[in-house]
Amino acid sequence: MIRAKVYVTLKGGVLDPQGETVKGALEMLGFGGVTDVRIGKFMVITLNGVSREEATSRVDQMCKKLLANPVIEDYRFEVEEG
Amino acid sequence: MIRAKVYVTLKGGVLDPQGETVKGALEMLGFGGVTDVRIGKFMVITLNGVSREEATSRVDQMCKKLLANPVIEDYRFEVEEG
Amino acid sequence: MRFGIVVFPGSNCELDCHWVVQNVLGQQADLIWHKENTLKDYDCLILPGGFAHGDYLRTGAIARFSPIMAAIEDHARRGGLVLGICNGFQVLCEAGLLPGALLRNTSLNFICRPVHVRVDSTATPFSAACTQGQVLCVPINHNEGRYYCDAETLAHLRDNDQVIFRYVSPEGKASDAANPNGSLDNIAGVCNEQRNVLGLMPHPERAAEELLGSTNGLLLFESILSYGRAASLTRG
Amino acid sequence: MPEPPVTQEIIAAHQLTHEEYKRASAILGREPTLTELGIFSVMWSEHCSYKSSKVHLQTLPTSGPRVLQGPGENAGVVDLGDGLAAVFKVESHNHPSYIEPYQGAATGVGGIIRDIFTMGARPIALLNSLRFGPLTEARNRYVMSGVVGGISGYGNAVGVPTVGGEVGFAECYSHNPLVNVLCVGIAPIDKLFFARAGGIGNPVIYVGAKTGRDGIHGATMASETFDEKSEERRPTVQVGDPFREKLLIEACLELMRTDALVGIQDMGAAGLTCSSCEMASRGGTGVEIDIRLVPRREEGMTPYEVMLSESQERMLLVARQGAEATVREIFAGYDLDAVVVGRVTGDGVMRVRDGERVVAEIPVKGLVADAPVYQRPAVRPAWQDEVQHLDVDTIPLPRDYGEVLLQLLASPAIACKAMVWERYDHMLFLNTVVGPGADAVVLRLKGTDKGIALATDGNGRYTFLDPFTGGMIAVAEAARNVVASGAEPLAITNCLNFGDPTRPEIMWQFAEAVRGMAAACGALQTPVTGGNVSLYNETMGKAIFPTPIVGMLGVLDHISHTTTPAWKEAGDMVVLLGETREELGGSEYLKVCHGLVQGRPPAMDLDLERRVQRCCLEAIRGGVVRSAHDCSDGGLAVALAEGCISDPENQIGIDVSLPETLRPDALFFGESQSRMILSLREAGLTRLQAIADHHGVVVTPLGRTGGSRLICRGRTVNIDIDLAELDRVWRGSLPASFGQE
Ligand SMILES: Nc1ncnc2c1ncn2[C@@H]1O[C@H](COP(=O)(O)OP(=O)(O)O)[C@@H](O)[C@H]1O
Ligand SMILES: [Mg+2]
Repeated sequence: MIRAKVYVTLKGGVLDPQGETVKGALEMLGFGGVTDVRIGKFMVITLNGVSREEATSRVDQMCKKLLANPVIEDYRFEVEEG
Repeated sequence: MIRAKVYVTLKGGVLDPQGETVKGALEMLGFGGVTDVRIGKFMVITLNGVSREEATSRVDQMCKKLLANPVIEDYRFEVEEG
Repeated sequence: MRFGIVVFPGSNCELDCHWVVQNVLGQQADLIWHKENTLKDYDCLILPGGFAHGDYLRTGAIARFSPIMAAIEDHARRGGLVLGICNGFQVLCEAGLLPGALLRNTSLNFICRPVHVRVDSTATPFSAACTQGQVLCVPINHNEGRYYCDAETLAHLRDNDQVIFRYVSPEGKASDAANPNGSLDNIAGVCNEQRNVLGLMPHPERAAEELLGSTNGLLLFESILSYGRAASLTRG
Repeated sequence: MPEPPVTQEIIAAHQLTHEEYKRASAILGREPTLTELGIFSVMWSEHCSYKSSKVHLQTLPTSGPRVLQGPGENAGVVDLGDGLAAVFKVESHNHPSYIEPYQGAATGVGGIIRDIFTMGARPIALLNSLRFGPLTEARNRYVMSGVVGGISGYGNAVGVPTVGGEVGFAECYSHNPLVNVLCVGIAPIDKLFFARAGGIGNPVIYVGAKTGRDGIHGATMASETFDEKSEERRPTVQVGDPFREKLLIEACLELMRTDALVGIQDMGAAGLTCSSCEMASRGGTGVEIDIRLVPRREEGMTPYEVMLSESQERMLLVARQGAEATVREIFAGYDLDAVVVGRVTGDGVMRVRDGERVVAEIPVKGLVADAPVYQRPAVRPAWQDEVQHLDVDTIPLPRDYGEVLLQLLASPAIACKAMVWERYDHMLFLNTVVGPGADAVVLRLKGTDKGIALATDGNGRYTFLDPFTGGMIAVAEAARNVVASGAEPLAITNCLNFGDPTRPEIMWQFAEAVRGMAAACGALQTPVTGGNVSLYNETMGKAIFPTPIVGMLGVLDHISHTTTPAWKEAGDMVVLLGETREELGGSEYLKVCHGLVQGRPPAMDLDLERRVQRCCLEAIRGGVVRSAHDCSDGGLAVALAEGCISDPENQIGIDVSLPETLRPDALFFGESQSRMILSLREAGLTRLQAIADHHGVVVTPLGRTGGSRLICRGRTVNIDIDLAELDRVWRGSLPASFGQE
C-alpha cells in the first residue's frame, strides 16, 4: 500500500481571501504576531498494487491532469510506503 | 520568522463526498489502483516575533479555537524556523 | 436555430435554458447528457449553470473530462457557437477553451442577486444586439466567480477585445464597489480569440421574461439568433 | 460474530423505559437481541413514533376538498387543479444544527427534499424558518453563519431554490437554535407514489449513497435534551453530499416515469429500519432484508450499525418482480448503487438477516402500530399568570417616535434579511415571481396561468405568553401573508418545536398550541396535511419558547393577481383594513424598547380574521389593490416603512395622519391582528369600500404615497424620516451585527 500526500497551494500572486479572513479572525481572537495565512488543499491518496516509482509517476500525472490547475495553483507531493 | 504548517483532515468515519468524487474521477481518467482519496486543508501560517515554543502553543490554540472543527475534523501541525 | 444544452451530473440550469430557448425564443433545443460522444449538427451549444460533479475539487475540474467535451471542442474549432453560463464558464476555463480561471468570491459567500454588467464589446455573436457600453441588469448566482488570469493573459485579452462584459454600477462605472466577487478588472465575461466561445458568470436566462423582473438577458439570445439568421443567409 | 448480551445499562442507553422494554419483549414473546433493541429504540423514539404528541395531533383538521393526502405519508398533497398536485412538508433539524451548524442544516435540507421526491414530485422550492440566540454573542453568530451556510451550500448545489423563509431571535434559542426547512414539489395528480411495500415476493431495493457509521442514534439524539455531555456524542454527525442527492432526485424521477416502481421511501431518521418497517406497515406486509447486501463505505459494520445508520442520500424502494434490471440500469446511468437487499413477505414480520443468520425478527404491527402512545400530564404552569400580567400604565410613552421606529427597523427580527437570502439561489427554475423579502413567495406554475404562494410563520414569544393564542396566530398570520400576495390559502404543514414533553408545563404548552392551531385551521379552512414534531428543545432544564411553525400553501388562480408590499406609484391612497386595539402585550416594541416579554399577545378573532382575508383577496382579484402588506411585528409604523423601502428599485414615501384614539405607542407599534395595509388608486376607493362593507371589515384611509420621506402626523406623534435613513438602518442592521460595513 502506498500513501501519497498531495499539497495544492495557490500561486504566489493569487489573492487568497480565505487566508486573509482567517488571519483577520485570528487577530480578532487575540492571537498576535500572525503576518500571513495561506490556505490550500491537502489530499491523501491511497494506492494499491503499484511500486513506489510507479506511484510517484502516477501521482504526478494526477496532479498535472486533475488535482491542480496550473493557471492558479502549484502542487507538491510525497509518497510513503506502508 | 516562524512558519507553521497545519494539516486539517476529516475524522476517520466522516463521509468525504469530495474525496469520493475525486476518486471516481481518477478512475474515470484511467488511473488504476486508487483505493481511497481524502481531502483536507493545508494552511501555512507565518508568525513574527515569537519563539518556537511560543509559536507551537499558539498554533495549537489556533487549531482548537478556529482552524479545525473538532466535531468532524482532526488537525496536526509542524513548526519551522527561518 | 438549433441549440444543444449540455447536461453534466450536477448541472441544474439546463431546464431553464431549455425553457428560454424553446418557450421564449421559439427555437429548438435538445438536452445532451455528458456521456454522449458525438453531437448532432447544432448551431449553438450552451453549457448551463449548476454544480457539475458537486463543484468538488474545483468548479468544472472534473466535468472537463466528460466524454462530450471532445465533441464540444471540435464544434468550437469548426466555428460553432459555445455559450458557457456560470458553471458552464467554469468548465470552459478548466477545459482551456477560454483563458483564465474562476476562484472563490472574495466575500467567501455564495451570492444570488441581480448585478449590472456593461457590454464592452459588441463584436461577438453573443453581444451584437447590444450597444457598446450598454448596461444590463442580470442576476449572478455563484460561489466561485472571481475571474483570474496572469498579467500577460489580461493584456492579451484587452488588446484583442476579448473582455465582453464587466461588472459596473447602474450608471456604467466599473469600480470595486460594483464588483461583486473580486474579479480581475471587473471581468464578468470573456470570449476566445475566434470570438465564437463566450463564458460569463451572470445568468442571461434568468433575465428573459418580464414576469420575472427583467428581459435584459434576452439581448444575448437575440444576438445569437440574428447571427444564426445571417449565417444561414450566407450559407444560402 | 455474536452480539453482546442486552444488559440493563444497554437498555437504559437506548432510552427505553422499563415499561417500553417489557412491551417490546411482549411483542416478541422473548427478550430482544441487541439489533432488535436498537430497532425498537429508534422506532419508539419520540422522533419516529410521536408517542407524546400523537393524541394531540389527532385533533387537527386534516381533510378538505383540496387535500389529496393528509398526514401519514412522507408529505402532504394538495390538488392545485389543471391536473397538478403540490406536495409539501416541513422538517426540523434543530439538534444536529446546534452540534454542527453547517452539516446539521445541510442534511436537514437533504432530508426534507427526499420526503418530497419520494412521492413522485419534482422539488421546486425550499423555505426555511430559523431561530437563533441574540447576535451579540459570538457563538450565536457562529451558529447562524453555519446554518445559513449549510442551507446555502446544500440547497444551491442540490439544485432546489430556497425562495423564502424567516429568521427570528431570542435568548432562549442560544443553546437550541431552530432549523425548520420546508420543501414543496409539483407532481401530476395521477403520478403520485406512496411509501408502501406491496406485492409479496417483490424485490426491496436499496439505492443511493453507501452506508457508513453516520448518525447512529441520531433519531434518539433528536429526542434528548442537551447537557454538557452532548459534546462527547459528536462523532455521530452526518455529512451531506448534495451532489449525490441531485443524482438521486434525477434517477428516482426517471424511474418513476417507468412502470417498475411499487413503493418508495427515503431513508431519513433511523435509516433502513424506519423505511423498511414503515413501508411494510403501510403495505400490510412483511419485509426481509439481508444486511450483507447493503452497500457500505466502512469496514466491519455490525448488523446493528447497518440497520441504524443515518447515512444520507439513500432511498429504499420496492419494485415489480422482473423490473430489477430496469432499476439498476437507471441508477447506473447516474453512477449510483441500486442493490436488491431483500423481498416483500406476507407474514407481517420484519426479518433482518446477516447472511444466513437471522439477527432480528419483529412483527411489523407490534413495532409500528402498537408503538407506545402517551397521554402525558399537562398542567398550566404557575408562572403563566405572572408573565401575562402587564400594567400598561407603568410603560412610559416614547419621547421620540421616529427614534423608536428606527430602533424597531434595526431589530434583527424586523431588519432586512437580504444578507441571508442572497446566499440562497432563489431564482432557479424560473418560477420565482416574488422571491424572498415579501410577505409570501409566489411561484408561477409553468404551463398554466396559475401560481402558488408559500409563507412560513410562527411567533415563539406570543406562544410563550399564551400558547392557545400563539397557535392560532401562527396559522392566521401565515394565511394572511399568503393572502397579501394574492393567493387563496389552501392547506398547511407545520413543525412543532417544544421542550421536554415529560414536563407537564411543556405538555400544556403543546396541547394548547395545537388546540389553537386546530381552531384556526378550521376557521380558515386550511387543513393540516402533515408536519413534524421536535421535542426536547431544552438545554440544562431551560426550554425554548414553544414555537409552532406553520407553512402555508396558497394558490393564485391567475398569476396576474400577484401582489407585493411595496407602494407602486406616488399619489396612491394607503388604507388600513381591520382595526387597531390597545394591544402592547408580547410586542416587538415592548421587547426592544422596554426589555419586556410580558402581557397577553394580541387577541385573535378568527371570524374577523377570515373576513379581513376574504375582503383583501376579493379586492386583489377585482384589480383594486396595487400593494398589500400584512401588519404584524412592529405594528403599523413598521408596516408603513416597509411599504416605502422594501422595493430597492422603487422607493416611495408616504404622508399619513392618524387620529390618536388610543395610546399612541399602541397605535403605531402595537401588533393587533387581522390588519392589512393596502395601497390603491384613489378611484378604487369606493369599490374597496363596497367590498369591505360586504365582508363587514373596517377600512381606514391613512394617507397618500409620494415624496421621499415617511411622515406620520398625529396629535402627539410626529414621525418624519428620510427614506434613505430608514433604508440604511433597516438594510444595514444585520450585516452590522456580523461586523460588515
Ligand atoms: N405537527 C404535525 N402535524 C401533522 N402531522 C404531522 C405532524 N408531525 C408529524 N406529522 C405526520 O406524521 C408522519 C410521520 O412524520 P415523520 O416521521 O416526520 O416522517 P418522515 O420520517 O418522512 O420525516 C408524517 O405523515 C407527518 O406529516
Ligand atoms: Mg420520509
